[in-house]
Amino acid sequence: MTSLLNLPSHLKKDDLTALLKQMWQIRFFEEKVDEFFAKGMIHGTTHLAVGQEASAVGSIAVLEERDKITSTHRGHGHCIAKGAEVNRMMAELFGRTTGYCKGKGGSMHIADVDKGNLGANGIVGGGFAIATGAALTSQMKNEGYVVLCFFGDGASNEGSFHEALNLASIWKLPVVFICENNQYGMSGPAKEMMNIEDIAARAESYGIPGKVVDGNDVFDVMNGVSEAVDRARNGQGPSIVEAKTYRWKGHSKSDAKKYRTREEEQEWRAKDPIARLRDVLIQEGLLTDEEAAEIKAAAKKEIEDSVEFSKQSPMPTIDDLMEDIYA
Amino acid sequence: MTSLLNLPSHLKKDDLTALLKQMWQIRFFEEKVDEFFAKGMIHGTTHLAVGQEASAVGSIAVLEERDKITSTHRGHGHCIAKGAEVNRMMAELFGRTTGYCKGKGGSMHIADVDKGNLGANGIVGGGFAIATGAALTSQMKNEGYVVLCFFGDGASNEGSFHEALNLASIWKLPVVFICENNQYGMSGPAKEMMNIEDIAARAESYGIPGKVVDGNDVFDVMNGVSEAVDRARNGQGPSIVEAKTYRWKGHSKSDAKKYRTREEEQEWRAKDPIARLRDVLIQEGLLTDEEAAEIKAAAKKEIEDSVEFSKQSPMPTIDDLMEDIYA
Amino acid sequence: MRELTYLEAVREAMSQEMRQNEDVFILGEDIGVYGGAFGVTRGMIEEFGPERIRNTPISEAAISGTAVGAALTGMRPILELQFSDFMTIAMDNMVNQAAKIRYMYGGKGKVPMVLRTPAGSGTGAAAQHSQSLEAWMAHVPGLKVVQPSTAYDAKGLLKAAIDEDNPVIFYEHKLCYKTKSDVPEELYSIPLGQADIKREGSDVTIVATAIMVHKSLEAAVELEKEGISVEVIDPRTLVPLDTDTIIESVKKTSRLVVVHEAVKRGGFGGEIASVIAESEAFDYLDAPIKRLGGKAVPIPYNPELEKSAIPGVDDIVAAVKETLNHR
Amino acid sequence: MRELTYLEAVREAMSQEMRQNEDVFILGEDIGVYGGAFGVTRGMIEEFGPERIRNTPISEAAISGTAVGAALTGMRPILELQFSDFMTIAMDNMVNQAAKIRYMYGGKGKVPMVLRTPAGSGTGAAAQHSQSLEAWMAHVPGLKVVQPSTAYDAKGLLKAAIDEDNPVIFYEHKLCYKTKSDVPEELYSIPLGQADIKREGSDVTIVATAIMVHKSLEAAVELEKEGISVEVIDPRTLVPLDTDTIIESVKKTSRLVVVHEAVKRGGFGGEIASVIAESEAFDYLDAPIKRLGGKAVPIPYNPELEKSAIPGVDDIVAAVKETLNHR
Ligand SMILES: Cc1ncc(C[n+]2csc(CCOP(=O)(O)OP(=O)(O)O)c2C)c(N)n1
Ligand SMILES: Cc1ncc(C[n+]2csc(CCOP(=O)(O)OP(=O)(O)O)c2C)c(N)n1
Ligand SMILES: [Mg+2]
Ligand SMILES: [Mg+2]
Repeated sequence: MTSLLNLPSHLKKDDLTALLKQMWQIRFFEEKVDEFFAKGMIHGTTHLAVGQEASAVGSIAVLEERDKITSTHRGHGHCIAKGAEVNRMMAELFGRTTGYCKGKGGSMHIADVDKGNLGANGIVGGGFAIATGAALTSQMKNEGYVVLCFFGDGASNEGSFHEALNLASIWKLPVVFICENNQYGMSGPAKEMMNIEDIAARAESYGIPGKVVDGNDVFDVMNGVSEAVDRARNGQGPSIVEAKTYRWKGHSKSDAKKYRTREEEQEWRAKDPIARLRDVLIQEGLLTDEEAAEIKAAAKKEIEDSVEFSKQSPMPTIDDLMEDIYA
Repeated sequence: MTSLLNLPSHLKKDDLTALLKQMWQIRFFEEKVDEFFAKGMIHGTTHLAVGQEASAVGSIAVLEERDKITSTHRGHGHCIAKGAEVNRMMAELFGRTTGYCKGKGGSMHIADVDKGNLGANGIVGGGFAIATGAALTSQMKNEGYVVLCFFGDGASNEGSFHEALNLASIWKLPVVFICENNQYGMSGPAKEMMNIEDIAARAESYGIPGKVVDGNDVFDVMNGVSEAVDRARNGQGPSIVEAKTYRWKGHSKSDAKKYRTREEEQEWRAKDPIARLRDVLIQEGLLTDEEAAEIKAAAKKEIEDSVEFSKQSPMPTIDDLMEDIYA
Repeated sequence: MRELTYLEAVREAMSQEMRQNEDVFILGEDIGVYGGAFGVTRGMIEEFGPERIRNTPISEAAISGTAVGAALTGMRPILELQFSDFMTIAMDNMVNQAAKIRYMYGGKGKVPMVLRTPAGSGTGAAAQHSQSLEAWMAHVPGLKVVQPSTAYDAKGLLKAAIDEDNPVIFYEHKLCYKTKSDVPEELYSIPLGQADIKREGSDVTIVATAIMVHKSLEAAVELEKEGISVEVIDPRTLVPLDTDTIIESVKKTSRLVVVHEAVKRGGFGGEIASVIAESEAFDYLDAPIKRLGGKAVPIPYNPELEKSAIPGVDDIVAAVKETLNHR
Repeated sequence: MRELTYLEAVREAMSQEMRQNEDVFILGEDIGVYGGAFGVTRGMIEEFGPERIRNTPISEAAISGTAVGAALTGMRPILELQFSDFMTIAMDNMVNQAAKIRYMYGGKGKVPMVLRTPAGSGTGAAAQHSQSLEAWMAHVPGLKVVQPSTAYDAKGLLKAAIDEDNPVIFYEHKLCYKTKSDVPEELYSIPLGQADIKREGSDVTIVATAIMVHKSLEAAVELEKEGISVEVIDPRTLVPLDTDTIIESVKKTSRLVVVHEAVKRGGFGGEIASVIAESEAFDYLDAPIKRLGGKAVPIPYNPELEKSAIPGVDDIVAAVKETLNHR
């Protein structure tokens, strides 16, 4: 159960309900996407982070607007938390010109560079060095922003993890590496794919702090990440924050989930980060049942609207094919 | 000063003098090569390990014949220690058909696969995964051999280090990763290129042992490596052994050595691993001055003979160009 | 004869080979109970166990290098790379190690490994998961490059690839996986370097690879209706390339169209076209050689754009007509 | 006008640009006091300091990705890769990130970076340090590819490359470094996509790149003695390729020889030859297009073998004559 101790004291009611709303937006967005894929209404593939909403929302909640993120193949949550318009996200999945990438990128490449979302990435581990480079810009131009780099447990076994963290550490760059350890890669269990319990422990190889947080407790995530962000902003360099969490759904479109048990899935569903947040807020008297229901309904409505928006948006034409490659 | 405590008790006088002889062979081989490069008698480039002889000789001394090694661009020492014929090594540098690679490889690619030297490597970090694969063969075919993978301080910042060590650790492969930390890459000081003191500490990322030894003390190297080799042979998986040492010469052919001080060089020259071994043996009464001088002269003679051998060996012809590519 | 899908044919070749040769094993990401990203190895871990169907961490550099090291020491690994786009990460081991080891070592050592990997667009997976990069590998001496288009070819070529004592890159086109053909039950080998005339004809020669073989055959059926007789040649292996079969065909038809899905600029079509233009067939040509290939853009997500980025049946029909209309 | 070496011209372009644009900086291995593996950046750290001449760890994946991230957020990095052979390690960042980001993101974001790297054989550095791999990058939509052959071109093209808002791969041939030409003191730009006619002639067109431009000019002098007038065209940039200049020349001479050092099989010469064969120039051709390129072997160490692995002046002379003798 989320400890009340973890509830950051400076947060106002509005902030707290905003967190809850965001988490619901993410949940509804992804459930809608799941439905469309199942029905064959969306093309390609997608990776859902249902059950992991707290790590995305909690991490990004402690950022300033000017701060940046790099995301992963499982990036809808990061994207929404960084303030993306769900209309343009959904339109992208529908391959429309109103989508974030004008239909050219799809789920794995949504980005909003101007707003500081440097993009999802189809290459596992592809974000480590890009985030490091973005942090280098901040340092060299004295821009004061911090970069959050999201990555998975599986990604931490890519060489790019090692090289980028080492580089970021020696240059004391303002970047925080957020591991969303959802226990599995595509199917490979983290505990079989590395010989250590906590990915955060790898921080020692780079002489930087590494901290484990409860990835299903949005406040624990916020506390852990905000400490790391402060460090980064103060010129003390990078950190790893590892959020232990779980993805409820399969890895991508088709996944029989043979590599894990239904019991394990149930255990983690019981730790639903959204229910936990709502319950705490109600328990603390910061929210009533009715208010909660309203927020939820509003979130749901936005997602439904995004579907309408997408369906009414135009498809790109052949003329668009050769556009947008060179600046 | 080498501690007598470190002198492995099971070693006989012959073993000990063999170590000394090997170290001298390496030293003379490399000084000869240095001279030839300076005179423009050898083509291409080379990387000398003068001053680092103890880590090569000590590490390989604890191996059984069937064991294997992977080496680096700075590999003459490993090669000699693994029992290579200096004639064929020198002939390779002269680009002759009698060379280990028939003149096709040169200094950076000398190998003797059948004898368990899987080769030098021109790619920094190129040996990590190859060693891991060789260890996998040992495990899958139950061959009982162990693989030593030599690498430099600089190489430990390549992604291949991270990926291979992780893989070797989860599969508990019989491989020992030997870091010859000579304080610099080409020019980059290890202490600026990573945020930690000991590369051995990176072992924690993989849940394996990491140990630091005095790389200029052949016995300390032997003790550290033999423990790791035993572990590997017993199915307990890989380790890192980090030998702290120093290269006396520049990185390669032309190097003004602006990145370090002459004082530092002098400090390390005072720790000459060959003089240390000789002195200990004499001090222990295991060797007389005369015997030492004889061994040294014999080593020198072998190298001089190798030059004659090489000069008299034939050059490859154009007909050889297209040979040896496919098996 | 019994029909199999291309995917089943690949699996069957591996399974039959593994039953008779203990040295053959597979390594790759999620190839165990998950069955691999495309299901090719499904069921194999149940038969062969986790020692021979080795699930790896997400570490393309380590697993490719491990395959090289294992091959060099006596195993015959098959590496499954989840998407051929990730060759970028396995590149150093394939190009700078696997391809060169034997030559650099003067003809000693061999690297009998197969890297199997799905290539191509058509699944909506967008820019980082849809490339056709076989031209890169065909440019590298020391590698062999195979690109089967049918189930029958896939099985026979994979058997030959596994029997090869040299590194082979084996490209499986994703859209071919579900195509079917008659496939003998017993294991058989199709020699690398033998093109196959998929359809005989007299007016024009099409050389096509992978999925473009199927599209060219469709185009040939269309063109036949207009009385145009098309010969369709599938080289099946790019290295070695069976130039004789192509030259003979062009001498017969006097017209050549080369079609591949890979980006036209710098694609292997340029090699095929040039080899013919340089050959004795040049003087038989009645029209410029026509090349069709992908447009010079990353593969877009939107399904219509995606299709238009690569040659379609219509494009092939048009190209053939253009060639025939050249005065 | 003042003469500079090619190496000095590269350095001068960078220095002058850095004086006027704060966003430009260089990162790479040993580029500080060491001056880079070939001495190109020598003296620059003294002028620009370690913030803008950034010595990196040996981490090609991280440094290339960091350059991408920095470029995406407003800097204009120049990355020095010590040898172009190591592109294998930087490949994912260049191909799957730098080249694709803008397109995947639907035309948002840009990656203004230059990756400079020495290529080619002739230094005795053997198989892993002597390749010419520009064909790989020319095949990748989203990149631009530059290959200067003279000091004058190097300075002007590098200026243009730095000004580009897209990723540029800039190949410097090692044997060109010491070649000299007149170079204006002020900074000037040579537009990417403009071939240069290095010598006018009327009997045959040679299209040559990098060091082969020099060899072709030598061959032209030889051939002139026999009354053969050779036009030598240096495309200077492979992407974009100035096909117009080549087509015009071939229409004039009716004969074409394409020469590059890269391995002929799958080299960019196939593209050039095919583009011409497909063009209006086809009907003007009086002989098959002749391609010269490296033999299909890794570059060997022995200097005579090394030379014979790539086209020499004699080979060019012979190819021109063969073309002229075609009846
Ligand atoms: C370089 C690379 N290797 C493999 C893949 C295929 N792949 C996509 S997601 C994934 C699992 C990633 O695991 P993790 O980093 O834990 O993230 P999660 O999917 O659990 O969020 C794999 C193997 C890829 N996209 N890129
Ligand atoms: C992948 C790669 N990057 C860079 C180089 C160039 N290079 C050769 S040796 C070297 C320094 C290696 O340092 P370290 O690993 O400490 O070994 P040492 O030279 O000190 O023995 C460098 C940068 C290379 N050969 N391969
Ligand atoms: Mg995961
Ligand atoms: Mg070193």
